[in-house]
Amino acid sequence: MSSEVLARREAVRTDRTARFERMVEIRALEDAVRGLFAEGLVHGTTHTCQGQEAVSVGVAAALRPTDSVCCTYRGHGMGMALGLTPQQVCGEIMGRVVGSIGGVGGSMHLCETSIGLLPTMAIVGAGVPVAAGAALTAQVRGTDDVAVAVFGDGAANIGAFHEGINIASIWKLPAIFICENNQYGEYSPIAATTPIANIADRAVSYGIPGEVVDGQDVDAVNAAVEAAAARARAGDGPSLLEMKTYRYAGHSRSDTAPYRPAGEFEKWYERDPINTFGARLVAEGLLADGEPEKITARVTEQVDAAVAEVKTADSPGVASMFENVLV
Amino acid sequence: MSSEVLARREAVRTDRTARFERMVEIRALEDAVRGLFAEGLVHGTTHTCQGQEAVSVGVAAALRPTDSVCCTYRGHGMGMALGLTPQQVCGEIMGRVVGSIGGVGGSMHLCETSIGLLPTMAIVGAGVPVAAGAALTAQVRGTDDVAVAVFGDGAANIGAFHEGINIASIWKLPAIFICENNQYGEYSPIAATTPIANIADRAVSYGIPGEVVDGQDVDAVNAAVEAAAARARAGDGPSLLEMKTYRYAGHSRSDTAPYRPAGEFEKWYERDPINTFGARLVAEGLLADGEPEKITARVTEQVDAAVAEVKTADSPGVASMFENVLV
Amino acid sequence: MARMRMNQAIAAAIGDEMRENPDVVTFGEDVAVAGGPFKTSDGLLEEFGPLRVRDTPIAEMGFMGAAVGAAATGLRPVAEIMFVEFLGVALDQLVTEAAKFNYLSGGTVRVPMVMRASVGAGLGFGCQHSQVMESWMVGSPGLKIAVLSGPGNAYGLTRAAIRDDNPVAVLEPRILYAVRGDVTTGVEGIIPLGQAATLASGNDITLVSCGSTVRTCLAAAGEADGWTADVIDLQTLQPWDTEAVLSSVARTGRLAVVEECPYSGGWGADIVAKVVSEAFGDLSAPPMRITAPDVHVPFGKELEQRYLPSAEYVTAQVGELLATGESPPHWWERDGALV
Amino acid sequence: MARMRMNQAIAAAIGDEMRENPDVVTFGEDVAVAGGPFKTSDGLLEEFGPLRVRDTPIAEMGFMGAAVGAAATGLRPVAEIMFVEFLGVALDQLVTEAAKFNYLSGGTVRVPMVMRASVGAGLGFGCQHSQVMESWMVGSPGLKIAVLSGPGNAYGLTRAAIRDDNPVAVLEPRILYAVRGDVTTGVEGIIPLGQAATLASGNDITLVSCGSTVRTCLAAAGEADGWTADVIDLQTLQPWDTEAVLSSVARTGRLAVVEECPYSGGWGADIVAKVVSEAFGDLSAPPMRITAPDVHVPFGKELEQRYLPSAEYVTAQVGELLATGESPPHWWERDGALV
Ligand SMILES: Cc1ncc(C[n+]2csc(CCOP(=O)(O)OP(=O)(O)O)c2C)c(N)n1
Ligand SMILES: Cc1ncc(C[n+]2csc(CCOP(=O)(O)OP(=O)(O)O)c2C)c(N)n1
Ligand SMILES: [Mg+2]
Ligand SMILES: [Mg+2]
Repeated sequence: MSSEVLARREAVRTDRTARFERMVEIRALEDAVRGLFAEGLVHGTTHTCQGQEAVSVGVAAALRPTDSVCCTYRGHGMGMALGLTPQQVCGEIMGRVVGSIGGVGGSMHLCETSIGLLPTMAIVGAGVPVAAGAALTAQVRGTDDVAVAVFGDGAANIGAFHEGINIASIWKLPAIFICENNQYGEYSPIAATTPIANIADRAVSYGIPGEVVDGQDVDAVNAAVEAAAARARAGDGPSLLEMKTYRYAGHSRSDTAPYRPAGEFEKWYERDPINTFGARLVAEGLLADGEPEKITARVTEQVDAAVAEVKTADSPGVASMFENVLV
Repeated sequence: MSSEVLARREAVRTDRTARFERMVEIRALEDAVRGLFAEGLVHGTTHTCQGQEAVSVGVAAALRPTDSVCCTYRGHGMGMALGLTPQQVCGEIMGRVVGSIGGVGGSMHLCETSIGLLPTMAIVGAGVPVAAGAALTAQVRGTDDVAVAVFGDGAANIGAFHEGINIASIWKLPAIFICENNQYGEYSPIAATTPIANIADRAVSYGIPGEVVDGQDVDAVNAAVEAAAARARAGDGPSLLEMKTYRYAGHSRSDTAPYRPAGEFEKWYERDPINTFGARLVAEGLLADGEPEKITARVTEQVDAAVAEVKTADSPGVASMFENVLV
Repeated sequence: MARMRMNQAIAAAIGDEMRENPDVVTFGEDVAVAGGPFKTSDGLLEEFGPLRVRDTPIAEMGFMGAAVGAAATGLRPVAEIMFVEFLGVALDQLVTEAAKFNYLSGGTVRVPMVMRASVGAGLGFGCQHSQVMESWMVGSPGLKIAVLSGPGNAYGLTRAAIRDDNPVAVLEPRILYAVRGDVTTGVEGIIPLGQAATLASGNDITLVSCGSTVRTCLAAAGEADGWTADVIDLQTLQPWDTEAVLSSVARTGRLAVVEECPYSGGWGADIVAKVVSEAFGDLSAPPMRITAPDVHVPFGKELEQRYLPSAEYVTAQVGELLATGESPPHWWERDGALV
Repeated sequence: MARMRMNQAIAAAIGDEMRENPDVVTFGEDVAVAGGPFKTSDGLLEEFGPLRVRDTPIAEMGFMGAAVGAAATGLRPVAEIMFVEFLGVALDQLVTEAAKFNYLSGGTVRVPMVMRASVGAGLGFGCQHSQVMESWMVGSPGLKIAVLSGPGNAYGLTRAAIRDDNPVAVLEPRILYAVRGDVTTGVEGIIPLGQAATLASGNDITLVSCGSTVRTCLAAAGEADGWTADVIDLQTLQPWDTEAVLSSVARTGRLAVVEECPYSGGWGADIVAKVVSEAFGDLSAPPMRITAPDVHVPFGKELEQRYLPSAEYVTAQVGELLATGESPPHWWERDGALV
């Protein structure tokens, strides 16, 4: 598994077509996951990221495998962008031993240290200071690794955001704070909870660069994260990047997003990150006409096969709950 | 006691000479308190506010008795500015029944609801959201009261600061957040913990006005708080005011402030809030030449007498620890 | 009397208090427009308006603090913590501020706030969203803690909590939100804090339960063969009804405390310690604790069910205690349990 | 062997670990330049430099989180919480992140961090700065908890905590920082976590203590007239040394747990509950808890001394238990106690 994961990690780093494929793969898996839940095949809850694929993949493309990433319960996309396989993600969601952490965590809990993915955290904001800590390791050891926290717009209102970024700034840590502004925290639109238009403006409070980025454009995301990473690796400290994006599905499995104004989804869908990037690759001549659709069909089939395979995988035994409690 | 406290409350609100006297009184009490500790006459610790008197008195002068104030362990000055008597403060510090809460709290814990002083909190930052809550009461009840949180520069780095101000902003609460920037959090100079020069700039994060105020000038403090209060009472939401001031003494009883650069204290002392205000009142003709000195002598004597009286007061009995645990 | 789900009973309780007292307000994440993530405040915004029913930012420290300040100045806020684990970012306001303000004001400031939180396992939320964490609150003087066990006491305890002049934590087993039951509404439905309910009577053992383990104990007692039990629902965990437990144990001579949480640090230890100190002579068998193991709440339906004490397990443990006169090993201590 | 104060022993332990392992770093508020508010890191900045010894902003959630992230990626951070109450703003990182990361990584991520915190009453810091709050941590699977009782074990337990691959909370009774004692330095001074120390041997009762109550119990046993006691210092509260306690009780037949914290929710209840379940037949008297009352820690020297269990009080309670065979009432339950 690990060599496959590393190869997938590398592909996204080096190949823009692979980035397109990965975005398609994420979308396909997330769609399949919502389907599994709808069918009642899975216990618990899930938080999918359709519409936000460009952020995950653009971030992953800009990072090295030795960099660390802290992300949230809405982590399937980020995990797969970094290299997790559909099996690992779906396996965890379905509670099977093939899951990323052996099926004892569920949808909110993925981890794969070989590609820098720290345990994903289900507590809003928690990853912000944790990423500062991972950056501290790089600074103390004198490596040029960076650490990244990916979190939502809603998380920008919690104390851990404030404390974690402030510490990273005062210690000039090689960290990048990436706010994935998908316009909603659960069922609340950002304007109901956040009194300013751009979370990037909060960088002022910490004396660090803050930038609004088009989160629907994987190239733009990639460029912004690369610049922030270069700055961090050079010892110039952290940055705050706000990726403007949109959550196509509801907050979690049970949410049909009735609170969304009519036409909002459609407006965002016009700039669907997969469609626009596919078109761009065609325009640039990197993909032939019609190839995006073919890739989509192929990748979706592969994902569906992976999901089918997971359905037949073993569940962890009783002993597993006693493992990894204390080292 | 209560009518005396209310009269003291009113004096500061209406009379600039009384403000001068109160600042002198605070200074005298704080000096006496450090003396009591040095003599070993008191249990525990204490945090005094010499040098910051203009902030306490300027704030109190701008507020009404029905407004609420949340402040910290460094609360003797704020308490007395609002109307607490030297006996109440010293009594609490010495653990006597004449203390503000009966002597069961100690130096960090004062309270007097008749003048709007909520329990002072010994947890850094805790008062920020609590003040938002007090402001919520005013908003829900439709009164035009305001709620004020007074906290230090160090508190501006803690999560409660961020969360509390953000909530106050999104709910447009009638709150005023007053950061008493005395240049240090315990033994750390602000630059060691805070990556920006002005905490007032953090107002940007919350879409509210932020203003730097000369905390050594009681008139300036008063004017700034009055403006913020007017705004709040008009329903226009909270403000963040940063009072630039200086802590003459160490952080707490045991701290001799060896970390202070040479000359720093002297530089600030040139603009001592009491001396400069005394001189201003003389210049304005409100006080006669030499009167500030006479007031200082008289008030200091009164404070010393109050302290002497407290020394003979009773300590609370064993039963007191069982009181007021549950209502 | 009305038949409703537990989440509806909670909304009804808050609504009835809001109707009677304009000082009652409620807020939390998605409490208003969405009617609560678990629909425990459904309809309140529509009836009482946005001044009294509010959505908050994701800022538990901020809005718990706001509850403290609001309560200290005269309102009666009901603040919702969506999953009790989130108190880990806000505990200070509840335990170190709210619970101490009365004391720290010489008795002049009351903090009549309610912190409601959903708790517990069984729904596949994973180990950061499935605990009860009452241990974070038990042992905090100045705080009361109520635990709901179904629609009936959900209504009665919630209203009592809102009326109480102390800060009260109300823990709501998430798995019971959808359970339907009969609810005595109105003032006569209010259940005083501090009183346990004895839900079944028997002779051989006292089963002490709370929250989600109440129905487990009732089912266990129902399935019992050859023994009968007093089943006590503590309802309030702090202060708990010592009298109800001691008088039952005086009669039955045996005690089993059934808890949802891990063995270490569980509230049941307090019950056992108190009973042995007060009623040692009455005991004909060692008091027993039936709990989850000292592990994280696992994901996966079977694992999670195994983790939680089941009715069958309670029946078996009690049976063994009665048969041997000794405390039986926990399931995970038995040979072959983990294979 | 060296004679030093407990705060010096802690600084020595951190320093020795830092010298041996470049991954060990330490930070907290005023830990570096000032050498720690209680001088528990004196000299470390000078020796190890600002990369490894740091002052933090006042941001417990932030720097505890930084400790989690640093530990998860290879460092061994030692983070200081100045007063344990401040964990109320940061508990999430310790209990819900650090303690669960190993599990949530399928065993691939270790979090070898130490959270040191000063705890306890006796110095007149008032009710928001004088508690022990071990209840916030006991019952958190994945976390170890050590409690210091003097310079000797301060050194040994601190080094063990830093070397442990799990997150470890080290609670340091503030009142003992200035106490001097003999310390075995070097690797042979390391005290394995999970092991109790039996500090006195006797026949009539087992006194279980931890942290500040260790010296209380030793003094009580020293003053005892007509009875002798095993005095056990648990040293590690989670996991605690069941074996040491059970084997002592098997011999003495009696148990008293002496705790600094309030009666409700105290760790002693766990000890009692375990002992009664495992050794009911060995007990010739009810296991007894000696604790503080369920109140806030009062200010004022006399009040605070009265609040804490004293050696004389322990002696008296044990004497009464032995004389009557019954658990005596707590001091605050006796007639006239409160006048
Ligand atoms: C401390 C905390 N509070 C509340 C929650 C419940 N919760 C889970 S996701 C979520 C919304 C988060 O919104 P945002 O940060 O925008 O991320 P998104 O879900 O949109 O990716 C909330 C409130 C939580 N997990 N942790
Ligand atoms: C949450 C929390 N962390 C740490 C402390 C310890 N502490 C007490 S005062 C203080 C310094 C606060 O600095 P600042 O906010 O500037 O206020 P000042 O003391 O200068 O008035 C610290 C760190 C505390 N009381 N609460
Ligand atoms: Mg969002
Ligand atoms: Mg300061």
